[in-house]
Amino acid sequence: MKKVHSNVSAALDGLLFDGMTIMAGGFGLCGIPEALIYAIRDSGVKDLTVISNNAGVDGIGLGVLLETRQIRKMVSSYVGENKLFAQQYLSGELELEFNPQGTLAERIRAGGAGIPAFYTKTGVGTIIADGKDVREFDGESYVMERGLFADLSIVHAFKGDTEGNLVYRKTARNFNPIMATAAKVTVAEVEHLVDAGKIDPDQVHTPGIFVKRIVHVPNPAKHIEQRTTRPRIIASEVN
Amino acid sequence: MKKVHSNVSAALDGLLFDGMTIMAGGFGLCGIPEALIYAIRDSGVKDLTVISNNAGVDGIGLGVLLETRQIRKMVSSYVGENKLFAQQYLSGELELEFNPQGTLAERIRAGGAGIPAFYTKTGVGTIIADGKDVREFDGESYVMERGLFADLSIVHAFKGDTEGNLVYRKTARNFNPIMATAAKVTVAEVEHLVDAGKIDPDQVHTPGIFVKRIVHVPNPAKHIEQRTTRPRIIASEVN
Amino acid sequence: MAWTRDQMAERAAKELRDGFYVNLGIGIPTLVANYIPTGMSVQLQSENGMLGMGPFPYEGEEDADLINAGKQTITELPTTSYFSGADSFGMIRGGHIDLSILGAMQVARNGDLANWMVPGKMVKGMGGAMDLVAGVKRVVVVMEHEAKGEAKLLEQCTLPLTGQRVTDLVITDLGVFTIERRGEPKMTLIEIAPGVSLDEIKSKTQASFDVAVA
Amino acid sequence: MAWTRDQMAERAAKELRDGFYVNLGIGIPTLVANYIPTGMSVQLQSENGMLGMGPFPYEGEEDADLINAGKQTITELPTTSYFSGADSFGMIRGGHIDLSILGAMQVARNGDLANWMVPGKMVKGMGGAMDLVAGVKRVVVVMEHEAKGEAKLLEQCTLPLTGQRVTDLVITDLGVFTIERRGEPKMTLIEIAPGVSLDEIKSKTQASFDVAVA
Repeated sequence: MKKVHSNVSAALDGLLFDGMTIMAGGFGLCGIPEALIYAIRDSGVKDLTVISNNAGVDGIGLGVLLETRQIRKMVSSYVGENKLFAQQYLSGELELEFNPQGTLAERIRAGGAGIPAFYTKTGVGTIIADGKDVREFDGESYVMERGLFADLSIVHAFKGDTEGNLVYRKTARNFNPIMATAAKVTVAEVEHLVDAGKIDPDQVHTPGIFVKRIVHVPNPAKHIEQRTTRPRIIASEVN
Repeated sequence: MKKVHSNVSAALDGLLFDGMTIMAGGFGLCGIPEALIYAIRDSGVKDLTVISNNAGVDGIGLGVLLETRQIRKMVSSYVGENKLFAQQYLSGELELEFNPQGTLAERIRAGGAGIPAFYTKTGVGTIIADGKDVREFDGESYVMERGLFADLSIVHAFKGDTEGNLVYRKTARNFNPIMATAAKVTVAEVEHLVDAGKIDPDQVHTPGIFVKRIVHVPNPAKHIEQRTTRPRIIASEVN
Repeated sequence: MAWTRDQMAERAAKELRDGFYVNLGIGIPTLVANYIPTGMSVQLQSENGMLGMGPFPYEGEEDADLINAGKQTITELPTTSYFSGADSFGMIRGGHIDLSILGAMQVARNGDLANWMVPGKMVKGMGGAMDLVAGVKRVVVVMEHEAKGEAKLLEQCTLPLTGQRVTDLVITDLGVFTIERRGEPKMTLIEIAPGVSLDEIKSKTQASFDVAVA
Repeated sequence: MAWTRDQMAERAAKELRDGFYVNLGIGIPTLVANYIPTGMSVQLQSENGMLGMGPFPYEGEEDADLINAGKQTITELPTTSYFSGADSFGMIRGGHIDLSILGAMQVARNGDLANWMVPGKMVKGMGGAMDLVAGVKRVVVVMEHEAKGEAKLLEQCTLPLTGQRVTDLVITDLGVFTIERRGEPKMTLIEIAPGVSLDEIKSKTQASFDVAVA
């Protein structure tokens, strides 16, 4: 059972079909499976429902699938960074379902863990609860939300082994580990690919069972949306 | 805000009261917060409801709180290893609530994550579903289970830092990280106590926010319930 | 001649496929690990929080922090990962485990399974059994055909259930049965142990079943 | 004279307590980090999956894998831990964060809060705001008292809500109000910015409020 594929299109071979639902990891442009997104673009698959916290920015990440109009619907919590998104949404080309970020995360986690529905305080008394079951527990109102499960999840990890065990780096972890659990097939792109046994089993973030295919994408370009820095106050003194 | 306490009784000081609910980590005798259990015994607190996957064995772990009759009720998935347990249960001294192990784990995880209730397939059509809401989703039946939240959780970790960040070792992880999230106060005993910054932040299993108090218990006795081994086939040849 | 425990385990091992993630129950199911075909990648899950379970340790190398769901000392493999109880049962309940092989007290023609409780006797608890039968993709039962002369394959279980319509295959010392989990209840005998007669199986099986032995 | 943005942040920092875990929203709330009293341990949570958020990096030391919820490059601290989005919002929803300081478009006398959507305008989404106001133990709003001459403290919000009865304290450039989240709606002015008159506040506040200025 070989999980390692030699390139991103091989890693997606046979998995893509029009109208499918894809989860894509990442928060903003941090920890996005960019090489796999480009392979999806190149495949030409269309009418996609994409579940992702954000929708990339113009020309980067999921933004490229908006450019090519391969996405029919987004399920997200925040899409503010994308002009093309706004255009397509306002023109009615693109459908959009907003989820509170924590509800989105929990729906994904639930889908992966066999939980068809759960209750949360988030969104009670707001339009997010419209049409949903609201129920009281111990005197508080909660809204019922459903689990999410996709045809395919694409995730980005810092390190992976040949068994599919994954390790994420810093805040590039975000939605990746939960999405890895919540699809029929999960494909992971990893910056570093190592042999099974090279990752400390206590430090595996995503157990290999969740990863059906893995592809090595060394030295990926990483994008920064808001480059914020502080002055080196004593720089003039030490230089 | 000092989280580190010098000994187990100091770490529990002011937290114990009769009739309280305590979660205790561990699976069998693996990863149990044994020193904290002994401190609870020594405190004399009684009428406890204890949520723990198992109930220790006679004379070890939660078994000692059965001996002293400090436990009024256990919420567990399996209690087979304890003769005293059987006696007290059959005589009506001890109340018992069985939960399927995965339902127990998920109820704890839900309690810690602000989820008051969720649906699961586990137990549908069995006595576990008696008196509980059963609901269909997509043609399948699921039973509703409630989140659990305790007054106190006691957990055992391999390593902890002064901020309360915890790392567990091998299968001694088990219920410890979820219980750490599901109580008003969590107290952790750790085999190795290090300064904040000495644990790789990518490898923290339990973020410090969940741990209010921490106590260093070096070189704890560890118990093995079923010592199973295999023969060294070629031992006679190499020695 | 009826199959031995080891032969039953060997037969159960034929249900394994390359790349499978499998959870083995206590007893005969544990023996299945000895019959994983060479070259086949099968990872064993232990519901206390481990994937990639290795064999028992050499004497003197036991680690109290490394046990399986039966509380036995075990070892790790290059593929191993550890996780919490919630993540472990998320894996199970979420349908990520391909196969569960476990024992049973009773199995009904419709796939109902009972293996955790005998009313009137001290009940030890269901542990992870209810989650496994409800969540794992395919459930294979390995058990003796009878218990003290009482049939275990029944029209309906008389013991409290572990799960409703959860059994796909039953391997006993006398033969192998498939069960339909959906639609009309249907149990089919598909293999007979060498030297065992169909009449013997019929006489020891309370459930009605079809016969489709190759 | 009304408080400046920095003075509002400084006032908000008085709500911090030693040992608090705090989530700061974008805008003025972010400035609160500059006013954490020396010697006080306050850990900042970033809902994208980080606890123990450090300051912006020095130029040239930005790490694309290390950003906050506003997608800004940040740094880590000795206390830092990283976790998934599900764990992050489990922390938030589960009531483990002591304090959330965030901006708002409108706050009602009963604590209703609106800060994510203006009908007819392009909606960017609520991000984590709904989870934060519903889940965090104490919610402090920091905002301008008016927006383009329109009152923001109202009898009832006119914009779609982010959360119902979720606000504990409102700090504006003119003063500070407490709000009761339970029972009868009640808003109380407890502080007035230096040089601001009660009459000015009354004229710029649509919500009725009690006055209990020390």
